[in-house]
Amino acid sequence: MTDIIATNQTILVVGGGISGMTAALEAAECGKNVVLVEKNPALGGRVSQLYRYFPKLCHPICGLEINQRRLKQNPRIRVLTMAEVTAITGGEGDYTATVKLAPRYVNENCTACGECAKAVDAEVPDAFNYNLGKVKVAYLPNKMAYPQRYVLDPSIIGSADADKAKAACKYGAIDLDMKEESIQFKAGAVIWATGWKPYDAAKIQPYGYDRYSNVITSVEFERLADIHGPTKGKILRPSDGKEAKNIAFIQCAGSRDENHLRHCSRICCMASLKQTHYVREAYGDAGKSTIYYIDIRAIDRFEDFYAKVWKDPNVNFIKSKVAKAVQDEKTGDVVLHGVNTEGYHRYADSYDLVVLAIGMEPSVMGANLPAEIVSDSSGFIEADPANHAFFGAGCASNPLDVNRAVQSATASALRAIQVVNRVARVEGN
Amino acid sequence: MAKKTYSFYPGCSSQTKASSDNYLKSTNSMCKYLDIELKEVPDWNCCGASIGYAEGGELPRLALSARTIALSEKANPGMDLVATCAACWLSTREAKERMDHNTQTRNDANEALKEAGLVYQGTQNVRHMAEVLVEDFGFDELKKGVKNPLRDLKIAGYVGCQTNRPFGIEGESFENPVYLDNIIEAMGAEAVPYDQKVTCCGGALAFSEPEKSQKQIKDIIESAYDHGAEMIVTPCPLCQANVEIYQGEVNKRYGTKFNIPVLYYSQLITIAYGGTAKEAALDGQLVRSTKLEEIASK
Amino acid sequence: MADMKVAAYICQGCGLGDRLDTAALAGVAKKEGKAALVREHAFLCNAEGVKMIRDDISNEAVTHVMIGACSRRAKTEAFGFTDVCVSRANLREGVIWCQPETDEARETTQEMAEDYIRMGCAEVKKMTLPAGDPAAVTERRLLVVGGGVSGMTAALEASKAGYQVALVEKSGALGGWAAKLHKRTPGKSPYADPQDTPVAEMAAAIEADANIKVYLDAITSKIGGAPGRFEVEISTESGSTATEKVGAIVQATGFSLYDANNLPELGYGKSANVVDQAGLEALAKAAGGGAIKRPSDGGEVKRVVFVQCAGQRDDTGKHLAYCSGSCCLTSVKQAMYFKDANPDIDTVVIYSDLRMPGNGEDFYRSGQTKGVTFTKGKVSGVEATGNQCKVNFHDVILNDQAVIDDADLVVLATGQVPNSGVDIDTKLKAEIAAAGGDNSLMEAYNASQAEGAVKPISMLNLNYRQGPDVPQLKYGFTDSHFICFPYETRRTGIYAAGPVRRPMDMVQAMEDATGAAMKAIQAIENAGLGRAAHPRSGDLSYPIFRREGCTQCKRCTVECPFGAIDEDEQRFPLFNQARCRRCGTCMGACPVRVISFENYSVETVGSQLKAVDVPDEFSEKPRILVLACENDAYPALDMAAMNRNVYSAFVRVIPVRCLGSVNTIWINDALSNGYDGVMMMGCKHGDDYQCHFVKGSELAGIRMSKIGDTLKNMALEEERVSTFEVAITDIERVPQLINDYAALIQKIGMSPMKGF
Amino acid sequence: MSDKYRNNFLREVEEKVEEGHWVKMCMQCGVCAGSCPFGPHWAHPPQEIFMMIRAGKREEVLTSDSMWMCTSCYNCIVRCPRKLPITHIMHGLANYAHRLGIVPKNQPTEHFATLFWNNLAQTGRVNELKLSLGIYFRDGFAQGVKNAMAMQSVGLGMVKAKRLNPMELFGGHGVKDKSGFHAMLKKAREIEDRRKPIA
Repeated sequence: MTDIIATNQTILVVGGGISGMTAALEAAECGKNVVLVEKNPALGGRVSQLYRYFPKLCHPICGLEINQRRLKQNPRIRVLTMAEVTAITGGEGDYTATVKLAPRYVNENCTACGECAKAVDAEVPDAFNYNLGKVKVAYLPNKMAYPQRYVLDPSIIGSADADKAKAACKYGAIDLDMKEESIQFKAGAVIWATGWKPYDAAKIQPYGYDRYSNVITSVEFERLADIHGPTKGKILRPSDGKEAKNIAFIQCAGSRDENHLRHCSRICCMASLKQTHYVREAYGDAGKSTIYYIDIRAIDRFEDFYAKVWKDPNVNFIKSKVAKAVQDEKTGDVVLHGVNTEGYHRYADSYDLVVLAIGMEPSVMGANLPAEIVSDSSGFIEADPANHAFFGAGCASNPLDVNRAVQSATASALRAIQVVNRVARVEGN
Repeated sequence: MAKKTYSFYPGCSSQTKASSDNYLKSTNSMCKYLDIELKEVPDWNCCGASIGYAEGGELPRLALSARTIALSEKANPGMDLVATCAACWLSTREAKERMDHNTQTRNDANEALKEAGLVYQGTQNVRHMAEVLVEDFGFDELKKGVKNPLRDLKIAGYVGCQTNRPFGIEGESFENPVYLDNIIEAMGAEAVPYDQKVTCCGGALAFSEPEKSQKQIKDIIESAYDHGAEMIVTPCPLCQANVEIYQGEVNKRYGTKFNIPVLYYSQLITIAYGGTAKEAALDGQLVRSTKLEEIASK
Repeated sequence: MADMKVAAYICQGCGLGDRLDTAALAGVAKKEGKAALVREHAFLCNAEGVKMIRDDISNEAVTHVMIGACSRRAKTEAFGFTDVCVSRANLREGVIWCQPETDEARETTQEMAEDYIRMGCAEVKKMTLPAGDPAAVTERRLLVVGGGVSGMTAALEASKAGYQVALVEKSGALGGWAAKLHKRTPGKSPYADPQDTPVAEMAAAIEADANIKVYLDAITSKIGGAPGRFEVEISTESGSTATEKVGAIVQATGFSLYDANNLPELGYGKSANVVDQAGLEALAKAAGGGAIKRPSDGGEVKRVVFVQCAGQRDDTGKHLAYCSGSCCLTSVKQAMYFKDANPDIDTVVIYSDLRMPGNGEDFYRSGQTKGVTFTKGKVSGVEATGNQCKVNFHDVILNDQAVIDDADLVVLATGQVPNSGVDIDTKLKAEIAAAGGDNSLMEAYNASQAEGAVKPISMLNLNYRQGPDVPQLKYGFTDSHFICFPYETRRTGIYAAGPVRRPMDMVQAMEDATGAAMKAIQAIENAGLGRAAHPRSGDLSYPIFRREGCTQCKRCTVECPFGAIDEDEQRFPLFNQARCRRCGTCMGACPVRVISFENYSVETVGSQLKAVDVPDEFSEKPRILVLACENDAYPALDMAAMNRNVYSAFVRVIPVRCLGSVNTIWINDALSNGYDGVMMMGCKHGDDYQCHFVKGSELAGIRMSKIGDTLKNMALEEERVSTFEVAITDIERVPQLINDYAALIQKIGMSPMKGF
Repeated sequence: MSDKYRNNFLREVEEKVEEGHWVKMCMQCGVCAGSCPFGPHWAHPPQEIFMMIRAGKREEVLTSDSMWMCTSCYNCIVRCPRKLPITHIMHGLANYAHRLGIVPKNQPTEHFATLFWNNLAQTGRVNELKLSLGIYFRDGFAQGVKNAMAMQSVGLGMVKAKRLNPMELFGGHGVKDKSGFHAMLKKAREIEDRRKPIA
């Protein structure tokens, strides 16, 4: 039984992405006790799956390294991975959280030496790479994984691989008898930082994500460009592994569309502008990018980045919502059909690869929130007194870029601190 | 399965010796095998189709559908109103949606209906026969009735527009609906994948803009051929007529040698259920489907 | 502190026992490392191994622990002893995982490991346990500069957390920009209609809040001190002054609207009927919900044209290059002023891109529902025609040169210009250049300071050695450069909030102000404990300065990226620990090496590189010193090793806090001790710098550019000292860099300086 | 004083045209323009027409034959991110232009649509033979015979296939309650004119 020492002065942070880590760290570095709950085996969330950030083109794991170091040396934060909140009861200053812990089958003895992975044979789709590749059934979620500890895929249990893995571990780190457990603990305030998920691209039927292998999403494209990704950073298209040098980016894939997501996801324009840089980085002048857009939303100083990309002769902008994509059965190329609305020009343009700038759907949806939580028409948690000491942070509260998500998370930390400080005053300590 | 009864709206083209006479005949046969009773709406009228707009205007067109529904509600209470023609189904369902969602529209319609001594109540669902097959029977159920599987028959399922958009069959995609392919496969034939499944045949403008709509027809048939189809099957009389009738014209215009049979799902099912060529009204084709006729004669 | 007792622990786990002769390593620790206590362990990081160390600490009075196991980035919690000094010899990632598992490689691999043991022992002996700042104090009170919505939010949120606030507003009333608004854009569902501003409500709340003291018509005429102990002098218009002691500061000085007088081509100043967004708000306020009248003659307004991006997103260099992010929302809101009052009024918004992210889309839809029309176009000019205006524009959808010749009102959506005060970096840059012998920038700067030259007014009036305001980013915004760390500030304890940081709307400003208040409170708490803020959060060490050796060269005061060092009355550097971020740039800058940290000093690193066993020049075993930034290069090396990417066995890697902390003496020592080359790996610098200490890697570059003379004196090739920009993702590039460099060294040959 | 970029025409469309109140909701993404099977034949695709309406280009819109190119395939409707009923708006604009009598001369679809309606309005059901003959003879008798001959193979084929009945020429299908049917249509037209009067 995992024991959690938590009181009404503890802050519960749900979600271990950049928003959740930030909220937890800011509160803890203010002397508060925090329990950080993450459903994946490692912290980092969506941003750890990005290759570069706009507009600096720096690497997300750089900031992740700093946050992990802050975490490692801060005893006030208790991290629970492979954990999901199943219920939250009680009220402001006195919540009780129920958390389900999935078995990792690997205990803290693990040194991340990797012998278990060498020993096993079976592979499963690699969720970290959006299933673009495979991992062994005993795996380290990624090179930056924190906790730096291996995981056994549940499918291994009862198989020969399970025994191989156990035999390979010299340190008694593999525990095949681990069971799912459910724990309860107190918290004075809750920060909900469950982030976002890419909108289900298959639902955008005219673009044929479910029918055409060379139509992929922007998040998948990040993995293709990343040196830690399935193609080791080479931009190869799925159908035939050919180098994709002529790439189209379709904006508002799901966003700003009443058939899909009502809201604008804010980040997609900048993400595509950034990704044109990947194409240039990979292929120089041989790399061509075309962006199909309704409005380019490069807000505030991001405009500089847009202006820079705009000047790039290898990047073409077309004001048009693409009507339809068709993948040629023989060549594998994808033809986009539509009309450039600036002066009315029809096009039927062929590309090696088409990237859907996929919209943000709040992961709040479907989570086990206390019933009364107030959220907006898209499901983002609103700042509303009716939510009491339950605060949305980052992309659970709004479609935000990383910088704004971290601001939001920092703000949510203060809101939580206000509550636990009130509790402290009442409890007189 | 218990007998099913529906209020039936055949539509102008599905009348004796009208352009989809064969659709009517085969539908009746198909329903016989499926133990479906169709109670024709007495004195139903034309739906106005979508092309009626120029002279018709919004409310008169709506009144047409309102009248047919009202008659159905009166004569066949408690039943779903089922149409076989895509245009009939679409116009009628659209009219229903508008009257049900807008009180003024509904009142206006009823004010007009009053002149014919009728009233629209909105008590019936308006459905297409394909919906009945897919939803009230389902592919497994449809499969059960097959006595004469349509082996080695490569068919392009051509869904077209109006049975597919804007309503379509529940749960089907507008871009790649699969229900027709599933019916074809259920009958033992092979549904070939091709990229013109939901392309518009230009039917509404077949008369007024022949060269433009015949370009559509050409693309559809070409793709069907390219993907190895020996036959096209559709749920829409306008598509059927258009794609079948104008092949000669298309051949003249484009120097092609198209000669592909275009049939209704109801004809396929009738044959697969052991019906005769006559029951399936195969003689009603301009381009005869010898292969299907052979199977029928087995 | 008790006498030093060093214990060395050598792990045999993770293959160390198989790949290395750990007994020999233990011998090295004992003989050369002079460890009083040496233990090998099969699995050092497990509970039992850790307990063994713990017991030695309590039973054997061990004060210094050298752990020869995995990277300092692994098992950090297990080996995170806080009551003793700890050094980590990286035998796993640093040796066996980056070396080939072959018999031929065994010898060099073992040598590598032995050197790391020597280095670990040498380092730990030079460390002392940070005692914390005895002078640490804190004031649980914040200063908020600026009484707009951002400032009021910061004050109220801090108060709710139980902190006191002094709120300074230069005007006579609270509210700032928001007080000028008729209505605000909605901040909550359903995002359909303009809302009342929160000004009245917030001002009342502040009035009623005993924790908040408000100074109106006041400015901060002087701010000194540091987090936890800022001394603030507040001067009011009446001439009275007050002093406040606060622990931290939130700067919410807001923005000014870009001056529309710069836009005569858009008719501003030529017709009273051409207004900016502030002008329209004033008209709306005056109308008080009634019909807005035409300014020129009070006539009825029948049609209004909104011109987006007026003087913004400008590529001519004449106006603002950036987008202010909030103007689209504002124009839609203002169009609603008209539509809500009278739907028959035509309102046209001419835009190039509508930028209303998130649920701004709902507000856009709402505007359309109300009949606001939108035209994608570029306005070329606005002419006054009597009481109306003629708007010429290119309709890009219809590709028309279009004209609206009877607009009663034209609203120019001009942008936000931050009220950020003095740009101190011009001076800092000049001084850095001057320190490097280049005086041109300094001359330019002096010219700008000459009599008659217009000087910008400071917002804060800090009495910091490096200038009166917070350093600015591009376009004068006092933002953080870091995407992951928006509140990373270059003036610890001072946090910008609202439009002074970045152009933004009210919703974002309130969120930002809450976050800034959070960081201010955190700074207060850290100051009380003498703890560093991120990135070295929790570090209790701080620069210790040996006054007697100081030559008053000022490099430390000039180069500190965080303005932590002032000068005392005798011109000696005056360290403000609470401002310090522990990067060590001052230590690297000091030519006489009088600056150090208890756990990181010229000695801790110098002793390591001297501890390395350098074979003679005939051994064909060169030694290459790698000084790697602990934030990016070092993790990259670790991850390269996890990938089993092999690199030369001749390198010896020492992690440094920042290249900025690299003192040239280390280079000299390395070369004179016979190293054949020195590689310095730091973060990207320049506009998109990634150095976590802002200037560290850049400064290192500047310093190393001057190492050339030293090399000449030693008659060494200049390639023997090289700096590299390395990113944390360079897991394949870094090994390559090392191997290429090793090959280069092979080519130019062994250093002649060996064995002296 | 020009009407350009005034909302006059937009308002007119909102009042007089079927589903016209949707026009203002268009955000100019152009997905409709790209989705139309007859796209290449449109001088002005729907999204552009919506912009022209906002720009007050009344004559250009109403005398355009673009909206007469609509095949009622509903591609635009199902793809429009703002859920505009574009097909119906196109029909509405065509109908409005027709009522105003400013449709381009000999617009074939207008001619056919009118024939079609009159045909069905007569008996309550469409008489396909009369309808097709109506088309062939639109340009006078001689041309009509030519057209009919050209299509006679098809015609005969249809007759052979029992899908065309020469007897239709005399009477044919129809509703029984003709008077009620006609009264209903008359009333519907009345109400329509009341709601959307042509000035």
